[in-house]
Amino acid sequence: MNSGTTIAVALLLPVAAAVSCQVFGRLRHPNLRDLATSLIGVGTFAAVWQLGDDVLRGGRPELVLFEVLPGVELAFQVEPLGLLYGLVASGLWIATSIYAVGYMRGHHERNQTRFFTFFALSIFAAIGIAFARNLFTLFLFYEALTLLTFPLVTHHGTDEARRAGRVYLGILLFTSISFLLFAILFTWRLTGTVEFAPGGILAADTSSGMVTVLLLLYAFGAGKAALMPFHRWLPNAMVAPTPVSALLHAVAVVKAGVFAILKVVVYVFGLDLLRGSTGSLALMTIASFTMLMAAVVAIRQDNLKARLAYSTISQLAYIVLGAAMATATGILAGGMQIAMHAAGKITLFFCAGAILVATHRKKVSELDGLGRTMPWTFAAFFVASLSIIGIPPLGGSWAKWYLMVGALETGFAGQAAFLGVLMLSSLLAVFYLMPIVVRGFFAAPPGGDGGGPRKISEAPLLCVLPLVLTALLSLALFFAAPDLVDLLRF
Amino acid sequence: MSLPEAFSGLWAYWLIIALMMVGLYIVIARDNLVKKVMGLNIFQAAAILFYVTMAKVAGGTAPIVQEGAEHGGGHGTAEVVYSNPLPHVLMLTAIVVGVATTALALALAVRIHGEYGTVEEDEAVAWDMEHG
Amino acid sequence: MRDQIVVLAVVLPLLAAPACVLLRHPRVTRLFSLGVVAACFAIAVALLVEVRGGNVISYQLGGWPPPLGIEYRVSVINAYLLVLVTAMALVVLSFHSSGGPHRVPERRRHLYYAVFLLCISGLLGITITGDAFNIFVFLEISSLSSYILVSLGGHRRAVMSAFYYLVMGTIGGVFFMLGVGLLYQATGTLNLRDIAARLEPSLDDRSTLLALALLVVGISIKLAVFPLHHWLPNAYSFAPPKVSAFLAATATKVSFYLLAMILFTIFGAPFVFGELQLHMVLMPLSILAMFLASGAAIFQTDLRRLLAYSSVAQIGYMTLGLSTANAVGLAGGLVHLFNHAVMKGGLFLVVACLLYRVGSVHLDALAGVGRRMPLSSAALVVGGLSLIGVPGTVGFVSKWYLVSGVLERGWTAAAVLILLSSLLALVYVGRVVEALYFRRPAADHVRPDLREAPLGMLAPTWILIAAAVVFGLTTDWTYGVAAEAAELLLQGGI
Amino acid sequence: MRSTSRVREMPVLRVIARALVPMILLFGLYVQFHGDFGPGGGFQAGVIFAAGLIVYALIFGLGALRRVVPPILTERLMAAGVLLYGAVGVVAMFLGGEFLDYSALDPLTTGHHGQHLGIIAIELGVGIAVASTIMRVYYAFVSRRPGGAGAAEAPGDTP
Repeated sequence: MNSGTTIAVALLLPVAAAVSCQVFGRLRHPNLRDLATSLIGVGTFAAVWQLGDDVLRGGRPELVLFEVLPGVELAFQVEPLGLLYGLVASGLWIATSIYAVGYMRGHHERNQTRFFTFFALSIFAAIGIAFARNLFTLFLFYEALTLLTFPLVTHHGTDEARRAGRVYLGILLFTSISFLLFAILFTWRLTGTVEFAPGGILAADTSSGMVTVLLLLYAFGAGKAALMPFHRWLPNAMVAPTPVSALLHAVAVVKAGVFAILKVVVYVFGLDLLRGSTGSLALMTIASFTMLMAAVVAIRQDNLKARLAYSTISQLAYIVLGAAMATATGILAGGMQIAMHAAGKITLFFCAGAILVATHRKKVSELDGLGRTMPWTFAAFFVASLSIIGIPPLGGSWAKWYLMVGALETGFAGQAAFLGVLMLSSLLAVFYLMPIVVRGFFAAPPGGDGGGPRKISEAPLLCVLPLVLTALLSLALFFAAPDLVDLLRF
Repeated sequence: MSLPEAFSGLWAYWLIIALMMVGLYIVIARDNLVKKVMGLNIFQAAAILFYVTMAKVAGGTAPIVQEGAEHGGGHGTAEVVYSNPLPHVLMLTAIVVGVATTALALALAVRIHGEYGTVEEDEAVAWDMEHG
Repeated sequence: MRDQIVVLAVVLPLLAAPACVLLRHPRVTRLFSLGVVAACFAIAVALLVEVRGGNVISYQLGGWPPPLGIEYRVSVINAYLLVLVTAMALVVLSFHSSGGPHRVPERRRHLYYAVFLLCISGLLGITITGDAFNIFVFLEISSLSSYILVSLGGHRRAVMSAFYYLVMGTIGGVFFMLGVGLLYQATGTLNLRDIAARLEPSLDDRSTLLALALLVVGISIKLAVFPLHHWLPNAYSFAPPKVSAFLAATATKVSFYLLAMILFTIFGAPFVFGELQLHMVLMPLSILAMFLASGAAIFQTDLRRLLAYSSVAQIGYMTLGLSTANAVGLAGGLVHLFNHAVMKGGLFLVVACLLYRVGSVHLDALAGVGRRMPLSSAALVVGGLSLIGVPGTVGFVSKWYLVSGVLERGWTAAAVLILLSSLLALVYVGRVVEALYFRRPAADHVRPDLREAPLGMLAPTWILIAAAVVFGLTTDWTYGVAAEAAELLLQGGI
Repeated sequence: MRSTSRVREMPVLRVIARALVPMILLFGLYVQFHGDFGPGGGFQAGVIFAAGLIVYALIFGLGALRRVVPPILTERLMAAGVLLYGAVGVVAMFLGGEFLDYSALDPLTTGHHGQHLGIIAIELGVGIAVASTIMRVYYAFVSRRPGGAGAAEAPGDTP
């Protein structure tokens, strides 16, 4: 199988999953439907994995479909960042589809067929984003991802869900159309091309003001990156069923935003053009601000999923910060954080969902003592929290490490300040994540008898298994760091 | 061009403009739909007059082949000056269009009368406001 | 003999109309007109293939050479419009439901087809003829027949709208006629190319300026350029939806062609946009149209009115493309002709489907219809996405080139405004989608017997909606042709 | 309505109309066929012809006119007139000329014979179409049922 075909397979398998969902859903075979989705998920991951060999050897597999506009093709190309994002999205899709079966059934959700169909289609869009060879293809799938996840966000059809859906669609389309599309068109106007190219496509003599404006347009245009003040859609999207929050709003959708920023920094601007520029400094400042503000807000959230959402906003800003540094280390850190945060945050969401299914509790303040009845869930939560905070030997620590190293390479006068921001942010992460674990394990459960051993009543096995696996993945990623460094060498 | 000149030399244009404005005013100001149609007719007539005045050649006669001139040729009658026939022909078409427009407009007015029981625009609008 | 097909494109429907009157039988006339329109479509496609790459076909009516005789002239821009009009006519005519509540009683159905054919031949005639007064005649043929078609809407306000449309249209027509007369006075010819060659427009020449003003205003009324658009929302929302689909997709497009032809071919871009600076008027008006009409669309509770206001806004996009007067922007405006025709035509056909089953397209009545009529509703969603300009649809292609053209002109603010205005489209499309899928029907609107529209209606609808996606992904025959046409216009050719 | 019926009973009018209507019709025909040489032609002739018939209807009542020219006939003639016009053009195309190229109608002679032939046929078509259209318009307005529900109802279709 040549690599072009493999790309096509990786793209088409999720579509096939969507079709099979519809077919089996119509035939009323939910078991077959869910089995097929999971198996196809494995297939997709395998296809993306297979592309990895080629990329590691320096190859850039390509698939050109056709010319959409003169000079603008619908084309795909696998490069390291895209490969990483593709692997994360497709790999965690497997875990999520297993988890979703347990969750959706355990929680007696309606419209499951529609749910799984759009879920698969969203993965299709995410992989399209990952492998996009030019800004047009990226934008096409970026918008598709927004629209395809909309039915998932409004899944419950309640007034609250519809309102959240409106905010979701409104902010994401607003930013993408008025900023991202504008930036793309402006780039096209300046350079006559929208292709990603190593070293960037903008001319080296582009004025500093223009670079700053364009960079900010791209950064805010990728509204999925949830940079403040365009972050409100993410907490709103939490009305969706938890598997959606887990995969899409911790992995696929939000990572699409930061991934787009990384790609643009590396392949449109080029690191050389950006390094040490005003734009870089401006974006770093915005990212730092978002990082701290979101963390502070997260501490004050009582709703577990909302707290995790703000934590996501904060953690995404790490990636933007890495991209904004425009140094090889910064990009490496950003890429790593994509993988590390994905594994950590999806575990946290899985845990939140498992708690909801088992106990119908949504608030942090209601979690007292639950750790003793749900030990696996809370253990996983603990491990993932450590990864997010950045404590070895968990994956997250590498990303933080390289970010700090990168912050000292930027060459700005006050670069040490960014180091301080990173440390402070990690400290805040301790404050918003650890109390949950502490409450779970050490607080007395409400209703009297404190200390006695209680019966273990975990969520369904299909829920618990994936979250344990992803927690272990966080651990494993710590040791896989050399491979990632190898892959993301710019 | 001085003001008196503008009036004396271009009086036909002034007439046409006046006629047009009269027609347009009726269309805008009258609520009666039939009167609106009449205004429209006057408006059109002004345009037709414009073409006709344009066709007039000083000292020219009707563009009909004269007695004695060779039929179909017209080479031997160089001293006869004709008015330009083309605008007249065009206006024939324009008149047909005008007739068709008028007929259609009146037909619509009749149907409006059937639907609303009136051909006064303000009354019909009021009716719509009331009945949605 | 090969060139004879040029004139056949106009003559066929023109003669088929009286033939329909003689045939009388409703089904026979329907099939007959369908056949005629299909033949016209074939001719149009053949012509487009023929003239791509710079060929021009000239046909002399009655054997009189121009400028004396009337010349029919087909270049790439004419052929583009011909294909657009005939294709839309074909789809709309094939849109058919048997046994539904027809507005036109069966014994007069043949007259409906006759009028429809007259409208088509009028539109084709405007496009194809190279004679200024001939344009006026065809303009009035198409206008008169469209007044009749609008008046068939059933609701009493349809007749009122048709009357209002007639008054506005006639005023526009007379303005046009006067403009042509002034041009004739100045140049002594009616042949468009001849006028263009002889006319030396200058700012000092008052009669030429007056001619330009009359022509532009006259056509702007027919095109519904903001703020001369007041007839359009009523006409489109009370006309039978099939007719709205056809008129929205063709009539305004042909008027747009006329406007472009007058500005670029007859007066020439250097005069109109160089000396006269017409874009200083046209550009702000276009942007106002985009915002105010889209804003008005947001507050409509009737789907037809919503789409009608959106049409006014979309015309703003086209005229904005015109006012850039550069190759990319003009091509963007021209490609939007086709793109908007496809999506708005498709959307109005969806309206027809919904109206047929639900009986009303008020947003309240549409609550929860998405589940009962999945295919119609999905068509509405796809069409709506195209209106917003989501990538992968035709709306995106238009926007891409319009913004590029505007940026090339250096109007950065206008480019931002174009993008912002498409967010208004997001709001009004969002309202419809929300009603269809996420609202529960009110108690008195619950319709358990509601079914999907019949195939005869769905198939043409989906052809247009599918075209809105296909031509959003492959643009050789839309943008390719539009770019050639824009090139031709900028050179002052036709 | 009363005034109309009184007009109809006036003997002077009836007698004069009886004499005048044929003259008007004849004049219409004259204008029609003279249009080839001088001022005139199908359009004017058609209007005059129709005017004659409308005068007839005004004096002798709508029923009388219906007997002479049934409404359905006007609809058909309207179409037939246009078709005749178009047919000339199409025939010219088949004979190798352009649309409406009358010279092609008579390929044997090179002169104006074909032109004559063409003009006569065309003008005839125009005349028929115009006359029947005007009558049709007249019918449409005059035979409305009062009260309006069937407004603009075509009389040819009322039972």
